[in-house]
Amino acid sequence: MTEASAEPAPRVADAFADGPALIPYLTAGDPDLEATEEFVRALARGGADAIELGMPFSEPIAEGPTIQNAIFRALDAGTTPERFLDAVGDLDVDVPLLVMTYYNPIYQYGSEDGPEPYVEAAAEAGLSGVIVPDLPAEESDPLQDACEAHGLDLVFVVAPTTTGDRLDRLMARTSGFAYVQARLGTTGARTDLSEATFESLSRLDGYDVPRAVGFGVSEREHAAAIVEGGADGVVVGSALVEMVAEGVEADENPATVAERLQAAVADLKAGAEEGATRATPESQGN
Amino acid sequence: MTEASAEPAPRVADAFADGPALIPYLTAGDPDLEATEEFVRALARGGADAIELGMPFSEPIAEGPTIQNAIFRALDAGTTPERFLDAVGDLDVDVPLLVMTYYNPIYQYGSEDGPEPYVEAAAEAGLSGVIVPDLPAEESDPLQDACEAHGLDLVFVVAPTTTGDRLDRLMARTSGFAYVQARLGTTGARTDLSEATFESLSRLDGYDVPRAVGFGVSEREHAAAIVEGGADGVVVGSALVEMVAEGVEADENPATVAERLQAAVADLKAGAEEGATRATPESQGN
Amino acid sequence: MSGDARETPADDGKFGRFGGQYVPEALMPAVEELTDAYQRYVLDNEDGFIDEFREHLRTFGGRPTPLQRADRSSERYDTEVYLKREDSVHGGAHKLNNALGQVLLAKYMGKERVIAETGAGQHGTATAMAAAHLDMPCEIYMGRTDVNRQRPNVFRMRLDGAEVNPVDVGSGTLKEAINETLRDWATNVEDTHYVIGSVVGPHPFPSMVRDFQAVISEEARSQVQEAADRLPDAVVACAGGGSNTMGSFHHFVGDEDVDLYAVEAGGSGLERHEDEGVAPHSASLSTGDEGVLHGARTKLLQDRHGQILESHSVSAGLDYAGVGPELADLVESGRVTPATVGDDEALEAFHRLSRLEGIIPALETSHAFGFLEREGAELGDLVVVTVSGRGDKDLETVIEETEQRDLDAAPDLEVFER
Amino acid sequence: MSGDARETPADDGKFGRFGGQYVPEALMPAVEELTDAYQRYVLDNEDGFIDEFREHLRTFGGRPTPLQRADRSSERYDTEVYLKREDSVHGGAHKLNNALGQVLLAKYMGKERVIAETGAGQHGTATAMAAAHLDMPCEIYMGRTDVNRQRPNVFRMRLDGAEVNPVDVGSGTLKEAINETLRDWATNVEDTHYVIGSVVGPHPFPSMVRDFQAVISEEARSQVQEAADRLPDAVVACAGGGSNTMGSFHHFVGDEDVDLYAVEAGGSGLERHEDEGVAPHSASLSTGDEGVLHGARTKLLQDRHGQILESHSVSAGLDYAGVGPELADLVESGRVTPATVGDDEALEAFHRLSRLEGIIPALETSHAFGFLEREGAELGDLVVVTVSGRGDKDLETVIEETEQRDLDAAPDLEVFER
Ligand SMILES: Cc1ncc(COP(=O)(O)O)c(C=O)c1O
Ligand SMILES: Cc1ncc(COP(=O)(O)O)c(C=O)c1O
Repeated sequence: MTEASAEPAPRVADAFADGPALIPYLTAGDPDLEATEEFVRALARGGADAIELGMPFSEPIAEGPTIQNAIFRALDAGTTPERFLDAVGDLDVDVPLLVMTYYNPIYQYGSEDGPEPYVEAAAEAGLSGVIVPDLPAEESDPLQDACEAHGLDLVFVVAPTTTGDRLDRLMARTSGFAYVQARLGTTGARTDLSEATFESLSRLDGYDVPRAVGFGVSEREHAAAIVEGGADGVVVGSALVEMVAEGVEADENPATVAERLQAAVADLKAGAEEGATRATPESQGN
Repeated sequence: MTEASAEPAPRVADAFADGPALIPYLTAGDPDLEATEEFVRALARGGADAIELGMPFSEPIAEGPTIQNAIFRALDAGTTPERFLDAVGDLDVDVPLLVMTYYNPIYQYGSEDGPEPYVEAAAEAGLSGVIVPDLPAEESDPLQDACEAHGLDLVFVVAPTTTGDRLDRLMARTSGFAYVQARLGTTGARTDLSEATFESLSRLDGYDVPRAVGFGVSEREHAAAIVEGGADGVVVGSALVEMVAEGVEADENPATVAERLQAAVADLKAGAEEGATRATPESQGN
Repeated sequence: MSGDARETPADDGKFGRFGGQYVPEALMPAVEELTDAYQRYVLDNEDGFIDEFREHLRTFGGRPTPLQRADRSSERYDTEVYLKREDSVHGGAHKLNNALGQVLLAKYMGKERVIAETGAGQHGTATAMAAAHLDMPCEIYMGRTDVNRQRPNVFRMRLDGAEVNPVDVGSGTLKEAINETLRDWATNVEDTHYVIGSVVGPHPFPSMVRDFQAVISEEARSQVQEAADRLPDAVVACAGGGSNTMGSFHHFVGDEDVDLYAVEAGGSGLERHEDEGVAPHSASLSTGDEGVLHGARTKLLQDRHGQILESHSVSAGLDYAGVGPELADLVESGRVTPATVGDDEALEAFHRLSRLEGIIPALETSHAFGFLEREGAELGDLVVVTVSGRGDKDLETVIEETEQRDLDAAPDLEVFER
Repeated sequence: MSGDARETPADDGKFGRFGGQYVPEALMPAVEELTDAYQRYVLDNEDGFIDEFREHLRTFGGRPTPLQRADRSSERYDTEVYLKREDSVHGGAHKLNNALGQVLLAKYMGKERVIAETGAGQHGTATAMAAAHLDMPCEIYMGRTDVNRQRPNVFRMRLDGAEVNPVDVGSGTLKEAINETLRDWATNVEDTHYVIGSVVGPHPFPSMVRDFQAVISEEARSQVQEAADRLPDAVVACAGGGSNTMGSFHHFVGDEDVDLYAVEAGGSGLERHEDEGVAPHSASLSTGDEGVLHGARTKLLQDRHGQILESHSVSAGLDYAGVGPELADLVESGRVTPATVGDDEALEAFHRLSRLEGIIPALETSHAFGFLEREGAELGDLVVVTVSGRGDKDLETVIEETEQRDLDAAPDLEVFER
């Protein structure tokens, strides 16, 4: 399972192969790309089933304050799309990596306009999927074509406001998994779970696509409850980014922060698995 | 000619009886009414033929800065119309005294509206004439009636802009003398004489009323030139008020200031007489 | 088509006992010349003066101004409230109506220069704007105290190319500025027109300024008939010198069923402090007595010796010890009802109108709305209130004054505190 | 009666290559709902929406605004110059046209709350006024830097009852305020309408805001025909996001002989400093390249990685890194000619117009007049320039900026120095 560097990247769906997937998010380049590489390895060691890497964009409209600040740190550290992809290329983890970014940096990449050059480079660097929160299905044909051409998954977000026909269309389009937005609003760790989460999950019951819930998940018990509620995976972002921020604040060694990240992921993963166990007897009991 | 207190006040026209009249102006109550009394006696000693006393009003629209400031000092010292008239009553100079003030304090004086009560009190105090710069002939019937009833002269100002029919009407109305405004604008010492002065004087040639020129006269030579130009008298205000102001500024004894005022008046008077001498041979030479 | 109530005033400019021409002789030929010009150009429309005036009002001034139903106020007071929106005139107040008229008249008269006094700066800016528009050199006199506390308006005048002459005597406010402007006029009367800022001063100013401002009631009267198919029960307007009131009332004076309310500044109380020469209000109609000031016989704030008192109001534009003679007469005859609204009530009304209607009124205007708050439906079923100006000029004053008080209607201003 | 140039934009909100709906999925149902409401109420006048909108524009907003012949400018430039006077709209700028339309639409849609971003505070105050007038709760997002330097506008919003939420991230200016408003919208999309301030953002905003602002050219086109019996040779308007330009141009787009000039802020120079993430100008039409920002594909100021640059202009209202997609397309197709005017020229024009015409323009507007000064009679025999707003809001900025320069047209400001 090591020596992955020259092998083709794993598919995103692999993350959901053995039970519930724990998908951590970190902003790449926060506080610098070297640290990010170290953190990513730690996330993998902690049991992450896939990893989302935020490629920083100056106008992060879908993010709450925690990730906004991480993005500004990453930009200050000189994190460009080229350097980001270089760093991804250096990584040798064996779980699928997804890039989460906004449409403009994808569109601008390379010498010609349009998403194709970026997707090609992303595939070369070993990325398995792309998530673009400001790109709704309606505007996504060019990116989707490029992803298909280069074998990447394009993951769409399903919002609490996504219903009816829209939902059908989105679920038909998303590949890898459906990113289920736990609540309205922006990213950011919350201490409670919203009712909307479970409503969204149940709305998605009939579709044959893995469902990973994100936006606000921060605690082991959240992960458990979400998986128990029917999710196939859990995305955890701000809670982990917050740990990085604390490390930056305290001027800690990246290795120290990496250890904490690893432990946190392990804990969340354990939560997800608990949720799965809780769900199974019940569903068997039905 | 002394012991004037109980005698009837002299008429304003008396001032012009023996050659050119020198008519100084001071603001009453500047810096207080006692000083004013002392100053007035000095003006008389210096050879004044009549004296104008400004009764202070808060809105002195016809005055330049020097007399405005004198008026504000007088008001600050508590100079009311009652106190002003009391002080006039205490004076025992034998030249005619004229009050120069604005219409509102005259109008408000006493228990009923209208100028009558003031004029009555002014006559009792020994004043001989009244000058009201903001009361044109058109609005002056009530005041004129009161003045006639109480034996006071009502002196009108003739401006450089007063011509034609207006001039005829004004010259018919004015009594005592015509106050010839030397130039457009407000009171205030000037170092030159304006052409307008001589034009105004020649406009007034045909009328059988003494003509005293004021507004801006400050030097002996002005007085001479004005009289030479045909005037029957000269009014000097700001130049003398300025001396009072300097005394106030330097915290001088009123007696010291009075001496200077006396000397100044004597000098100006000499100028007026020179002007008369210069004028006579020429007119005789014709 | 009635409403053209009063006849042209008598030639001598007397309104009952009030009015007249109490000016230095040097100015008499000028006021006579002006009276003549007023008759020819303004009353007789000679050389199409009035047509040109109206065209400038329309294209430069932005007239007609709306008559707007104030929905939320109507609800609050349970009566139909209509706003006559003079705040939308160019420059932000009704003042331009008069300034445009007079500067244009000065041109017709062949004058080469206009001068004006200003207190808060509203009339000064209006005159400066009109003078720039009509290419006429312009100087404004303004008390030093006012120059210092009304910086934005001083700047606006300078921008429009006017000279601003600070007046350093006395308390350095409006009264001193008027005195100084009269002195300039007396000095330069031959080529200069004095653009007086309200329905005050010697005849023909009170009549002429009223005629220039009467466009307010001319429009309002036909607009209210169009909107509501009836005349109002009451017209309410704030009064400083009285140009806003006279403008708002003129075409309603003949409509006897329309009540007219002139709201003066009650300041911090209606008393007088004669010893200090101060009245902490500007209620000359309600509390003043007859006297002569700035060219006319009218109602004044004065002490028993006839000295003029320093007046006070939180709104600089109402802060004047006199009032127009025609308004004094209309009050005397009972046709107009005077009322006073104090600083506190005016500030509450400022905040209330801003919040309820999205219209930030001038502090002057706020007095009219303080009166509306007090009387409400007592005023009848349909009330027209003139919004004489917008409040942008007053923001700093309102912040300061609001901080010193505990006002119900004021918003929390804490966002400013960082 | 022509001039109704362009057809209704395609349903997908594309203008050539520009436009679209680049928003988070959570907002897609809202923009779809809004697209539907736009079609029904705005385009089809369902429930008399347009009638009610026009009535509010008239009685609350003070429309129609004048088209004024600028006599002294006409002389100076030896061409007929007409001014479309949006500075006379309630609140002092064209911004209210759009704010009123959107807040009213929010009511028709049953929304319970409106939010808006603001930079200089003009759109924020316009929205706050419209919201107060229509009794709709309102919150405004504004960068902390802007809050601190635009106190009067912050105060005006608070007075009109709006909440003002300072945004502390980034440079604390317009871009951050928009981001934060989008976040609020994504959180509260079900009961909240986002009143966007220009012809930017996802479809239907660019079309809808243009339609609300098109009243400018609708009026101007018939006014110029009435006044001069012909169409203009050129229409000139300043462009930030582009609502003033699109409003001023819309009804002339079909008149092929009428040249249309969109004047952008040239700031202190047209270069880019990618290393610092800064462009010292806001000339996205003239120098930007295609990209996606704030919901639409358009022309942007960005570095080669697609990061948005901090733009700059002495006028806060033009200081934006993007521009409306329809305007980008009209420039692309050659129908609209872009131009840039720098800070210095704009300041000169500010002073010149104030002095020549007695109209103190907004600094944004001054850019259009800087262009007029440069081109003059080259523009043809009859030029319409839109005065998009008044300059009262800019006085402090102008004093500061003028002191730092040696401007020919500026008055001596020495009266301030005591
Ligand atoms: C907005 C406004 N309203 C009212 C006034 C009061 O003046 P007048 O009574 O002459 O209308 C002023 C004076 O500056 C003003 O600016
Ligand atoms: C007066 C004025 N003009 C122009 C603009 C530029 O915006 P837009 O291009 O959307 O009209 C603004 C923006 O605040 C403004 O206030």
